[in-house]
Amino acid sequence: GPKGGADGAGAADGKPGAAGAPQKGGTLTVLNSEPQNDFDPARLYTSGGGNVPSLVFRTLTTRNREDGAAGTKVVPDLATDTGRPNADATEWTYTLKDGLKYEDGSPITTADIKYGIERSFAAELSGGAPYLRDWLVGGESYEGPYKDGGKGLDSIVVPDAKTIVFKLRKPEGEFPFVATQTQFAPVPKAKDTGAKYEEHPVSSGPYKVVKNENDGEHLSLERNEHWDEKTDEERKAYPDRIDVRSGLDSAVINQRLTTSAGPDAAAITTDTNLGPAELAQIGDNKELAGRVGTGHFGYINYIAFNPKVAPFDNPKVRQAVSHAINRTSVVNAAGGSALAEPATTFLPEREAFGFAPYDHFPAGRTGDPAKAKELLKEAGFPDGLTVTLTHSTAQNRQTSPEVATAVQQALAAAGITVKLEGLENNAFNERRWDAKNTPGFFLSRWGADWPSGGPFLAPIFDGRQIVTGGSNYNHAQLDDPAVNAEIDEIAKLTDLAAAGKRWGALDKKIGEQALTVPLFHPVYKRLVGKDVKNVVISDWTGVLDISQVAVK
Amino acid sequence: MTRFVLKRTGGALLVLLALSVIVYSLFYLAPGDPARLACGERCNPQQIAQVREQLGLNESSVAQYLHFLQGLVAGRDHSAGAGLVLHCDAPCLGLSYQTDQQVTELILTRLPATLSLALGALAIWLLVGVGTGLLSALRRGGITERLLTVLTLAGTGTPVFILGLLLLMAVCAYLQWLPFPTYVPLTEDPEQWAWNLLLPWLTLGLFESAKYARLTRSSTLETLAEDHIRTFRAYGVGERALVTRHAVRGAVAPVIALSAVDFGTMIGGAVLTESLFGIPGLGKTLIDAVRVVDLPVVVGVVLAIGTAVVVAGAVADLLYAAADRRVALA
Amino acid sequence: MTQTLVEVAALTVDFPVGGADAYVRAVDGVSFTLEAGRALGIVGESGSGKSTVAAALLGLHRGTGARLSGTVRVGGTDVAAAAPAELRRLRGGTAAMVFQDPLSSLDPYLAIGDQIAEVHRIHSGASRRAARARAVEVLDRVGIADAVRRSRARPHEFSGGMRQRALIAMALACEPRLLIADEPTTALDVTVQAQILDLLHGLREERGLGLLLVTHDVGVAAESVDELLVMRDGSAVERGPVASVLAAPAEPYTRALLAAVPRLDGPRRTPDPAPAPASDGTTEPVVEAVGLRREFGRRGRRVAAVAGVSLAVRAGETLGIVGESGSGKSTLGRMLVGLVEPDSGQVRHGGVPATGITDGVQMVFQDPVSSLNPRRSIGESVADPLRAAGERDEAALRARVGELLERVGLEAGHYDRYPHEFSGGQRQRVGIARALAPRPRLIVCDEPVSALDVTTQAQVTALLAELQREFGIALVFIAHDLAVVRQVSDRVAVMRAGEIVEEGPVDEVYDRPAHPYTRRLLAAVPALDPGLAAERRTSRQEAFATA
Amino acid sequence: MALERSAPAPGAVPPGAGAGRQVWRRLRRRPSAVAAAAVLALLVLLALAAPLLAQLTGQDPNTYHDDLVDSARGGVPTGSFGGISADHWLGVEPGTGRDLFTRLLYGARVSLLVALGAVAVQTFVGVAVGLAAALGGRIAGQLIGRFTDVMIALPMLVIGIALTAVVPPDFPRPLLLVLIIGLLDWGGTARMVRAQALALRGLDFVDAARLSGGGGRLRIARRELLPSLAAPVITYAAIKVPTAIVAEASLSFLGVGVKPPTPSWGQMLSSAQTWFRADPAYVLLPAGLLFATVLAFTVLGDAVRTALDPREGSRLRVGTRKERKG
Ligand SMILES: Nc1ncnc2c1ncn2[C@@H]1O[C@H](COP(=O)(O)OP(=O)(O)OP(=O)(O)O)[C@@H](O)[C@H]1O
Ligand SMILES: Nc1ncnc2c1ncn2[C@@H]1O[C@H](COP(=O)(O)OP(=O)(O)OP(=O)(O)O)[C@@H](O)[C@H]1O
Ligand SMILES: [Mg+2]
Ligand SMILES: [Mg+2]
Repeated sequence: GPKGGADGAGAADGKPGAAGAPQKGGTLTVLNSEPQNDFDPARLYTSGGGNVPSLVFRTLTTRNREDGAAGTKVVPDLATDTGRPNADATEWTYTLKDGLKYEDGSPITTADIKYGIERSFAAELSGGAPYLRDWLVGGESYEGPYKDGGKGLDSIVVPDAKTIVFKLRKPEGEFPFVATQTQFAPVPKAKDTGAKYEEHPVSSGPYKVVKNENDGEHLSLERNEHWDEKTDEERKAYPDRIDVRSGLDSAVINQRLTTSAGPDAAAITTDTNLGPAELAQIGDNKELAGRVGTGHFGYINYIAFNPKVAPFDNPKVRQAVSHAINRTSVVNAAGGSALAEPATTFLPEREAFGFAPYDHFPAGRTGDPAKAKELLKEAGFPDGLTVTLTHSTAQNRQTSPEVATAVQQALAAAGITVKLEGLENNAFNERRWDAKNTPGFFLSRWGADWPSGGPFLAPIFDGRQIVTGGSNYNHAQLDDPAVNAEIDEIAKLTDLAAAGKRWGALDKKIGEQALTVPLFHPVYKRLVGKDVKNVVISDWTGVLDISQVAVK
Repeated sequence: MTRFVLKRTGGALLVLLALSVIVYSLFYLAPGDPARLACGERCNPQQIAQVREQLGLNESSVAQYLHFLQGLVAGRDHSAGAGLVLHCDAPCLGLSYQTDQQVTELILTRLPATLSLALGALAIWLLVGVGTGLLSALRRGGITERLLTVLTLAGTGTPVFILGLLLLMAVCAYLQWLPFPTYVPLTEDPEQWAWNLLLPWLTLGLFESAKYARLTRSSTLETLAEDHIRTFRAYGVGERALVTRHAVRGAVAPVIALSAVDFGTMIGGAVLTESLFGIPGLGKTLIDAVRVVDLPVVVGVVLAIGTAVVVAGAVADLLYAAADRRVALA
Repeated sequence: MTQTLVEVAALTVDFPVGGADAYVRAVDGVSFTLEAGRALGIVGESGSGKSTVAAALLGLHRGTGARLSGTVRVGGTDVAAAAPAELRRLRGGTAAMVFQDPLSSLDPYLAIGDQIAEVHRIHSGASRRAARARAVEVLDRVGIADAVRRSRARPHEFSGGMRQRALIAMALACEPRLLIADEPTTALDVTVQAQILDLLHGLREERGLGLLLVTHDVGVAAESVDELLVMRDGSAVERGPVASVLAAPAEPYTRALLAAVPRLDGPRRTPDPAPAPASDGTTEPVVEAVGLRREFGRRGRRVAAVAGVSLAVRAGETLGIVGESGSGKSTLGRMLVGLVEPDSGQVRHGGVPATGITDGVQMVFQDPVSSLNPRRSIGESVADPLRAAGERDEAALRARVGELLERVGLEAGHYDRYPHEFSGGQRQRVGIARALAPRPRLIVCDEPVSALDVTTQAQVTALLAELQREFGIALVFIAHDLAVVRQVSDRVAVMRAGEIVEEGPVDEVYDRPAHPYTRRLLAAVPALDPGLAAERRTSRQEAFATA
Repeated sequence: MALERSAPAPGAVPPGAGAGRQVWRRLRRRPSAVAAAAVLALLVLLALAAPLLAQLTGQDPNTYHDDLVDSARGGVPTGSFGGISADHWLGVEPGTGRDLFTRLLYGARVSLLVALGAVAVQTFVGVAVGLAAALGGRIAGQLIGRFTDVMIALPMLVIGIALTAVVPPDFPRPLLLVLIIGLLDWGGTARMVRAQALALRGLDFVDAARLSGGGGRLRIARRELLPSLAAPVITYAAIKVPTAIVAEASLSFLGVGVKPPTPSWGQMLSSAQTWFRADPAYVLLPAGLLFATVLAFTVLGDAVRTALDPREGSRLRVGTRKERKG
């Protein structure tokens, strides 16, 4: 079942990190491996507003900044509520709170939000999530404010400076989730410098950028004096300054956090997990274990089949593979039970996603080769068969050689000889996203853009999302009218709990076809410096929430 | 000298041209669609098409290359949105597909870090490598030499990522003699610059020094067998002076030649060290760019490396000619 | 009062060669003594062990694997037993050595002045500046013009003779009590040789410097030493005061040695009855040089090594080229064979303008050490031209190489030996064998016999003459030894500062020198008679004093 | 003549075979060289006999042992010293529990093959190009020099990635690795050889060879220069072995390397790098083997270098310790 955000034993209240009430002040150091190359709200592809960016950009809605499952809720940010839909959820209306200001003291208006969304359509500022383009009326052909001759996008209506209305092509009950994305951050048109905007984006959040060196490699943030904490219930903003250093090796980041010497005592990382070796090293060290937080993110690693390729056109073969899989080996390859939870369902085991348990092709802990052999015989392969498993060579412990060899080993016991085809990561992605040329049997993964079953199941199983010439995620190219219809029906629901139930049922139903073999859901372990307090890790992103931590 | 410079400049242009052509052609072989990578994972086909157009990837490969050359000579304009047209002055290497940064600018901001690293490492391997090489030539056959052999080989035999990590662990985590290195530009604080680069320098320098130690030793022994050494021995010149004053000069040629090569490749190749110590250098930039098929950055960095290789080669030739006057500058 | 400076008793030296326990006996039971301020000359043919004895005095065989027996005492120090520090004091401090191979005996990377200064400082503890000053002083003393500037030059910028003078200067810089000179003037032209010998003589008188002079040139020995030791095959054949040994040699070997010494007044090469096939006089010369010019050095400091030389040599003819060190003889020779490209002018072979290396042209190099690849056996080096000519049959090749080796006075069995196992003279003979191998039309011999003892010298010159007759080879014979040139040449050209100052048939030039420089050269040739030598020396000194 | 008495009788050394035999004899006389050769021979033997030895231990390099690792602690091997047991002589790999002993043996096959092959290619190309640059005349020298510059400046990574798309999947991977590492990383050797050859070129014996060789530059290179270049080239090659092994590892990450589950030392080393505190044995084993290989190569290289020098035995030993001790 869902777990809380913390399992540390060190702190008195059970939360990871230092004990004691959090206080304002001090400098928080962030040690990251990836630099913040994109710092333009239009270009960021984030789940729920990102981490460092969410300190600078406020959006219409935002994620609830709480530990664990509570963190999967959408809450208002700039808006007074999470949005008011019309009857069929094709129109969403938001009203801004009072007293909202930019870092220069000027007021935030809904026109700025509209402009911010519009510029995210510009080819010069590509990179953001696809939803607005797909959902907004006219979005598919809009090319952004630099080419529209000042007309703007008609489906975003701004009746006054406080109100904004979005008109959608079809019902979208989960629009409030999308409104958390940075494209919904206000951008004052007068300050827009196009591609250069990211050098100094105008802050609407508690911090402003005072230094951005080497394209986001070294960022210095200081308090935005015009941010009013009364308008923002989510961001705590305890530290006075935030110093982001990136481009670091992940082993070094974890080592620095472990050592916690000097400024590293007040340091966190927002993009680096503990690896298996580091977990093994922490071992019985109580002090260190007390500084480790655990996070979950809606993510599935699975084996994908392309039923157009023999022998995977035979459901029995796919079922045989499902029965043969040894999830213990796979989990170990992914870093062990602390870093991966074995999965038999496509949806993660979180309520927000609508999780419904099932195990259609039970493999037990270590696989059921006997059952697999039996199915193979039925399928016409009494002497076993030889197949090729395509995987990437990226060192990600997800689609990587480690996992592939674990699969290879398990299937060998069932008489399936697996030849490995390791591709460089780009080549791998091109292959698996190419609808015309998808391999028959490969490792894949999927993460949801917000905690719900929709962004999980729709891209993978909706027949209308099969794309040729673009990125196709419906690997099995399933185009089942019943599934398509059910997806549309659920999308109309604005009652997320009710929607969740139906997503779970849909998952279970699709699972019967054995189009995928769910392998595991990753778990994230995050280490913080020894002076860091108030560590919050929500199940939305699984990442430590930078807006909550204190260093005093 | 002027002739030499002119000739080398001509040669350098040739090298750079060849490099850019090679990288451009390889790029067409490499997997990965830059437009898709720049656009983001979930771009739809129309968006990708827009980005492709924006990046100029619709043109034929030859046209793209010619544009690149045009940019080098005359500069180029790029639309940056918001009615803004960015002018990229010659020599313009284009804009990064991924970050829209001017590549020339990008290289200029990354170069100091890389140079800092490479120069320090050079100093260390010359000092440690040539030093131990000489010492072991002097003590040949003795226990000191065997010890030095094993020590320097341990440096080479340990992959640089393990050597660096071990140093970090020992010095920063375990002994806590130094804070974990963070790159500080020389212009900002020379003292901090040096302290923070100390470990990276040691890592790279020690890794390379075994090569130089062996090379120095063998060339020194070679020279020790020559007749002029006999002259000085017959005048009572001690063994140490024979090695350090006379025999070492025989080792100069290969050491200089190799240092030039290593220094040149280090400009683009010290990736592991750079990422281990978080040095914002060219090597890391290149690797990242290659991974996302960011062609302008790849070409730019490769050209920067090429320039470094050519310059280092020319300097080596000059040094070498100065050290051994029998060699004329070609 | 005299004091024994060197005491050698029953010295025997064996060198290891190749196999496990194979040794070559280079010196076999040699004994002698040398008093302070006296001079002893060791003469003998090439390979007789002279250099080995000289090296033993400084303990240079220690640690090389050579086996020594007998005792060697120098300045009271037992060389075999001395501690390293003591040995270092002895080397250079008590006894200084001038080596046989001038070209390879200096550090190619360091300025000459610095090398001398370094050695001086070790023994005097002088300051850097003082040592440099001393270096310039001694360079000046051995006759290097413009010593201040030249002291900054590196060895390759010096001619062979200048390097040898620099080596002597180095020895002088330490003010040793004993000077061991191994063929110190071999590479020098006669005028400088005379200067050096006078210098050595002066030093001896002035400071009671003991001198051990190793030479194959009996004439040089006659001028400079009090006593003579004749060696052969590693043993001492005869020993006695120089005058008596020269005037009345007791041993037949000594007599033979003396008879072979070329003399200015000795017999001349008989002109060929018919200069081979080309008697009709219409044939082109084998080699012809027209207005050859070659400069060295970078801008500003350019030196014209050869400044407009024209000459021609016909088949079967020998052109001797004499001139002082640095006059451009080697450079000219190299241009004739195509190893050095002229800046202007033209070389023609058989009337055809030649660029680069042409077939049928060979050279014997001045420096026997660097002209042989230390990593290859000498047989292989000699076989090269044969292989290039297409000979594939190993046995035939070996046979032919063996023949050639024997022809130059070596043995066929030396095929697999390496250069370092040979004495200087032996190496030079290998070089001659290599040049002869392809039966060339022209051989340029750059000081081919200056490293050889007189008997071998006679053999080699005779051999060259014989081959020349046999094949009609044209020879260019570069030498500083006027007597040798006279013996072998049909015509002679006298070079000075890159130009030919006088050219003509041998008799004419030697008997009626037209140019004052030629006259000066002839006057500097050492005489075999010590009495006459002393006379000439005083006359030279007087001439110097009055000048 | 003087030598007749004590010179070795002509014919004692068979014609033509003299040099090779002498080198071999000299080599055999050095205990360190013999030891190094023995270590290398042993490694090669172990690599060749890997299947046999695997049978002997009853282990397979690819079989997973999930019961031997602690899944909750990142997959660290249970038991001390990386899980050493009677079955697993050197313990098991973290995460998978695969037998380390057999993996190291099988890894040796790939690593030694690739490293030696690549270094051989590098040395061959480097020497050829270096000599050509030194002897080929001005213009050729310039061109070759610039070509070398181009090759040095081309990052192996860029080529590696491009190749992943071009090379057919069934092209033998070790050969591919040998070619990539060998053909891209010869710049150092070439530059060094050129520098040395230029210095040698000025010596009289090269001039003499030019006069007698009929102008054949190849012959001069081979006969006159190569023997003197052997020393630095051999020294350098010995030291390039670990670089090649590590290069193999980094190429494997790009998908150009050997295919998993085939082990190689390079791969083992790089996946082991984070483990050296939690499971030191995992790092130390491949690192130790690599080190032993490098050490053996270097010692042997040194020995060959001196044995190749005909002057050794007399001049090289001048003034060694013996002399200092008097
Ligand atoms: N290192 C060595 N190894 C083997 N044999 C040697 C070595 N040095 C000298 N010899 C041999 O010892 C003998 C004496 O050599 P040495 O150099 O003393 O002769 P030399 O009288 O000085 O001759 P030259 O007048 O030609 O210089 C020669 O036969 C030579 O081949
Ligand atoms: N490679 C060179 N570089 C610079 N100067 C040179 C070079 N070769 C010769 N010279 C200079 O040219 C002049 C003539 O030298 P060369 O060797 O031809 O004289 P030589 O007559 O053969 O003298 P010796 O009898 O001493 O051998 C000398 O001043 C010498 O310093
Ligand atoms: Mg001698
Ligand atoms: Mg000369």
